[in-house]
Amino acid sequence: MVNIILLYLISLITSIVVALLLKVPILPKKKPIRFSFETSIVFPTPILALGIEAILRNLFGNYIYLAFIAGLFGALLSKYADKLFGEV
Amino acid sequence: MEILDIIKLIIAGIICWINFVLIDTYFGLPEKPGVLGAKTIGEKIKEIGGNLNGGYFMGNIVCSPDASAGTLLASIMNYLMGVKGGLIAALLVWIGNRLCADPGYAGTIGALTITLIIYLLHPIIGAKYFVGGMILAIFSIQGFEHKYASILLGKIAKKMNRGE
Amino acid sequence: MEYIEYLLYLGYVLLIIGTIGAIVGPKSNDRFIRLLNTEVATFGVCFIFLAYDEALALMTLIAVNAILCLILVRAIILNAEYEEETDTKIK
Amino acid sequence: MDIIEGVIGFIALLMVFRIFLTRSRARKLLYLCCLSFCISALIALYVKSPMGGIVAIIYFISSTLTSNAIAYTIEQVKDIE
Amino acid sequence: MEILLIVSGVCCILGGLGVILHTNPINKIIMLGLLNVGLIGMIVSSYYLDIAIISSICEPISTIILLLGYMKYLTTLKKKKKYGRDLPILSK
Repeated sequence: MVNIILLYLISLITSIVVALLLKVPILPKKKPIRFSFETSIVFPTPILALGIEAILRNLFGNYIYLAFIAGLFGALLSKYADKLFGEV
Repeated sequence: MEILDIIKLIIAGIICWINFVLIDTYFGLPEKPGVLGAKTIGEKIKEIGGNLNGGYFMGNIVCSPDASAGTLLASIMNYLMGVKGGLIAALLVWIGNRLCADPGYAGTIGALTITLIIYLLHPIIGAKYFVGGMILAIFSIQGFEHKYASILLGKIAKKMNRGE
Repeated sequence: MEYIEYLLYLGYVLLIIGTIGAIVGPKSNDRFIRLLNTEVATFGVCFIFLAYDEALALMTLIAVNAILCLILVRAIILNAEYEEETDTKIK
Repeated sequence: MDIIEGVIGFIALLMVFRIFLTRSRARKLLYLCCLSFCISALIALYVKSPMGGIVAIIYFISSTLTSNAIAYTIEQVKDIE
Repeated sequence: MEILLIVSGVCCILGGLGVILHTNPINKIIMLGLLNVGLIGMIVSSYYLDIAIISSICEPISTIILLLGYMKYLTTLKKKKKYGRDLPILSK
């Protein structure tokens, strides 16, 4: 049980670190945060990282390096979400 | 045995109803229609005597997947795959929100909160009852009676200072 | 076993309803409404494919149905634009 | 006959009849959205594997896209008529 | 008897009848969506999950094509009715 929580934490931390490297803003700049389409470190990055990590763990089993890969993908997806889904 | 199931179902329905109405109202669904289609439904609900903000709330539920969709899909994935299913559902709901031109806050937060609730209530009420409870909740808002549901939603929106 | 028969009868019923509706349905002289009525027959064929477990045929029919609708709708729109000349000739 | 599937099936049947009977298009959309909720839950309860969950999610998002497009068209057509 | 089977069967029959009986094209398209729901329910009840995914992806595509076609069809009809027989000279 502890192993699973450890995996989640690893993917969370790597996604936050990579997102900081990619200069993703911590909080979206447009003021009514609930209507803004900008991705930020607080909102989509951890959720994407945990989701991708859960998928990878479900497909390939509990490995440490999968958590790192999931964190990386989570940060990349949240950084380039506007190009992927179209800027509104 | 049947009575126990029905009681669990109703309790899960009330929990789901409270969960997704509060999250949707907090994330500003009744304020303005997210998509052009929600305005039509809002005006139509106002025509038959309901509240405009409640109508925008129901229009936003129809047009873009929000906390109600997140709650339902997270409880489905929790029933099928346990806690990690809820996280996968949150990811897929975020992608679905982005496809429907919606910032995605409501759906994802709804999915995470219902995953937390199911994880806490695990031995007492199973995840299967939350699926049925969510259907009862959405039926009470969209399927049963539109006029009074939108008036109720308008009151809740006003109380949380989201609706004018 | 009766599950397969239900599918088959459902496919036949939808086919019959679709064809009759396309020919003598209400307001079916309008081209766009007639196109929508023929869609019901397409779904009837889908049910019959499902009854005979034709997985690949069902998949291709559903995929081609989208493109078929595109072509037919384009034809109806272009016809609606240039229809005005034919009326004057007939008169 | 499980009580949950019975309740969901009853609500789904009620929605199908209400879609067929109501006159105004916007309320048909609301009932269609509720029906889509019910069918997605039924699919997930019928196919008990994770693949069934994925099918339910994809079906639900595509149904929301459909009703979104219909609501947008109703808005556009209202100006023309 | 499986609940999904009963619901999608009733949904197909009512959807098919609805497409024929309703006169307004948008009502017809809503009933077509209902018919598609019944089809997907039947496909899932016979455990063809990949066909269900493809069918549920193709459903919004065909509905959007029909809706866009209907909007364009309506505008051309309205434009023709506004000008009647004698089109403005520029476009003749």
